[in-house]
Amino acid sequence: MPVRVLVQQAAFDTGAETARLSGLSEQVGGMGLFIGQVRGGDGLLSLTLEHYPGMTETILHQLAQEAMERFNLLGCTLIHRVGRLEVGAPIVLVGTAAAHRGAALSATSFLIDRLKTGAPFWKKEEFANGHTAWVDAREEDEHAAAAWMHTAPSSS
Amino acid sequence: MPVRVLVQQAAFDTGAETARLSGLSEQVGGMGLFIGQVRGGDGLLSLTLEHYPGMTETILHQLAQEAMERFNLLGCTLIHRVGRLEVGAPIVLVGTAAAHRGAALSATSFLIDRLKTGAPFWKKEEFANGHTAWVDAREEDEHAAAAWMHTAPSSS
Amino acid sequence: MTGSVNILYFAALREQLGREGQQVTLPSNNVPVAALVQELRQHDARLDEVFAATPRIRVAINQKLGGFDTCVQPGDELAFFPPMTGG
Amino acid sequence: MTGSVNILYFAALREQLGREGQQVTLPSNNVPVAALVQELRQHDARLDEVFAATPRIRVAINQKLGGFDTCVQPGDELAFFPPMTGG
Repeated sequence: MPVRVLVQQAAFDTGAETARLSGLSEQVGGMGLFIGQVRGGDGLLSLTLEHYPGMTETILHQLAQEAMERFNLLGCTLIHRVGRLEVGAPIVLVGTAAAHRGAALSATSFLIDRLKTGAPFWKKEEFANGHTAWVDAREEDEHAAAAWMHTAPSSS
Repeated sequence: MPVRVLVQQAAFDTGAETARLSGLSEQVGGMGLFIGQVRGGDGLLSLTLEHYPGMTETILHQLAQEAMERFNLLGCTLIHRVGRLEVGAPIVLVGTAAAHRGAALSATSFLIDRLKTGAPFWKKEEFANGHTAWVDAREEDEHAAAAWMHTAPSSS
Repeated sequence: MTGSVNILYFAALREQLGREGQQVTLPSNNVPVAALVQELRQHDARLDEVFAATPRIRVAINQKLGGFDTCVQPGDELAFFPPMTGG
Repeated sequence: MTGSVNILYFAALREQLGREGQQVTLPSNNVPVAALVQELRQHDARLDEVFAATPRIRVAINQKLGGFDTCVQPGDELAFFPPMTGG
């Protein structure tokens, strides 16, 4: 299966995910990966990720399919964790496999940019002083996602 | 050590390399990875990678340092294999760690684009029919590397 | 003939409302989301307060992003939530 | 006072020349790479042939990319190779 989508509480295995993409086809010449993790600072302890079960999986599959066609991918992987994740913990893995590096790396950017503001996940911060706060959507994330709408499709 | 450069015959462990980048700092929010492997087709059996010992390591360290500064990275990794590598085998790993995804992914593209034509490696193809041929430098690779000269530095 | 829709709330909305969702009887078939929200706010002071205080509320109809002009049918699943912050 | 430089060949150049390098006595101190290459080609028919047949030969002086106008000093390490194809 060229597309792999998972929403799960458990951590993921970056090595195994890379091996899966690598073995999809002898035509694979390059793989792009992005891994997002909980960044520390300002006394942050953890993020708690909430999502909309059912809709999340549908949206991620659609995004993956869009990337497959737009960048002529040989495969891609989207894994997003939910639940409470402490500083340093991995949150999301985006992986792509293509014949050439340009398509693999562009598709990786496309997928994480679009996922950030287009898939129903929400983050709540928990700080060492007991304070909690829902993360606000960042305007620059919405611009990054929107920019892909104005970019001509390319598989270079 | 934020910068890790290796030129080796042995395969690399993508999971371990990701874990290293992840653990460099609590400030790490995103990691970009590119993995290049031997793409099959046209009866290709293997690539044999030759390099210029000493100069290779120097150039890769310089490239890594340039990326660290230009993209405000928290760490990066360049591993390039040499010797005979069969179809499907990994050749190169580029890994970056940054506070935000934009810097991590841009730095990953920068490093692989510049490495392709700027580090002293040469590839020789071996085909099933016994034919061998040195790979020609691709003009588009040289354009991709040159494009980074005309791009304003950015850590976004 | 009217029927009901299932409404879900997520993230800050869910937390502030103190509930994950509710079943609502439609005033008529084919109601725009905006009209339904107006009706809900008129009959629920807490919901009115929370919706007033939350900027840029998003809506999904049957798990698909929609607009407040999208029409709702009996049996639909509606969800309201703040801008998404994944990744 | 003149001295010698160590020359290395890589990839297709190495293969076609049938050698990994050679020690060469400089005609004088401070010789441009181009002049040294011309001298080598005049005295080595095989090298002349291979250099003529190889487009876009690159040169590194002391493991640093240079140009054919870079000057070479005794004790330098010179390397000639085709365009690089890593990654």
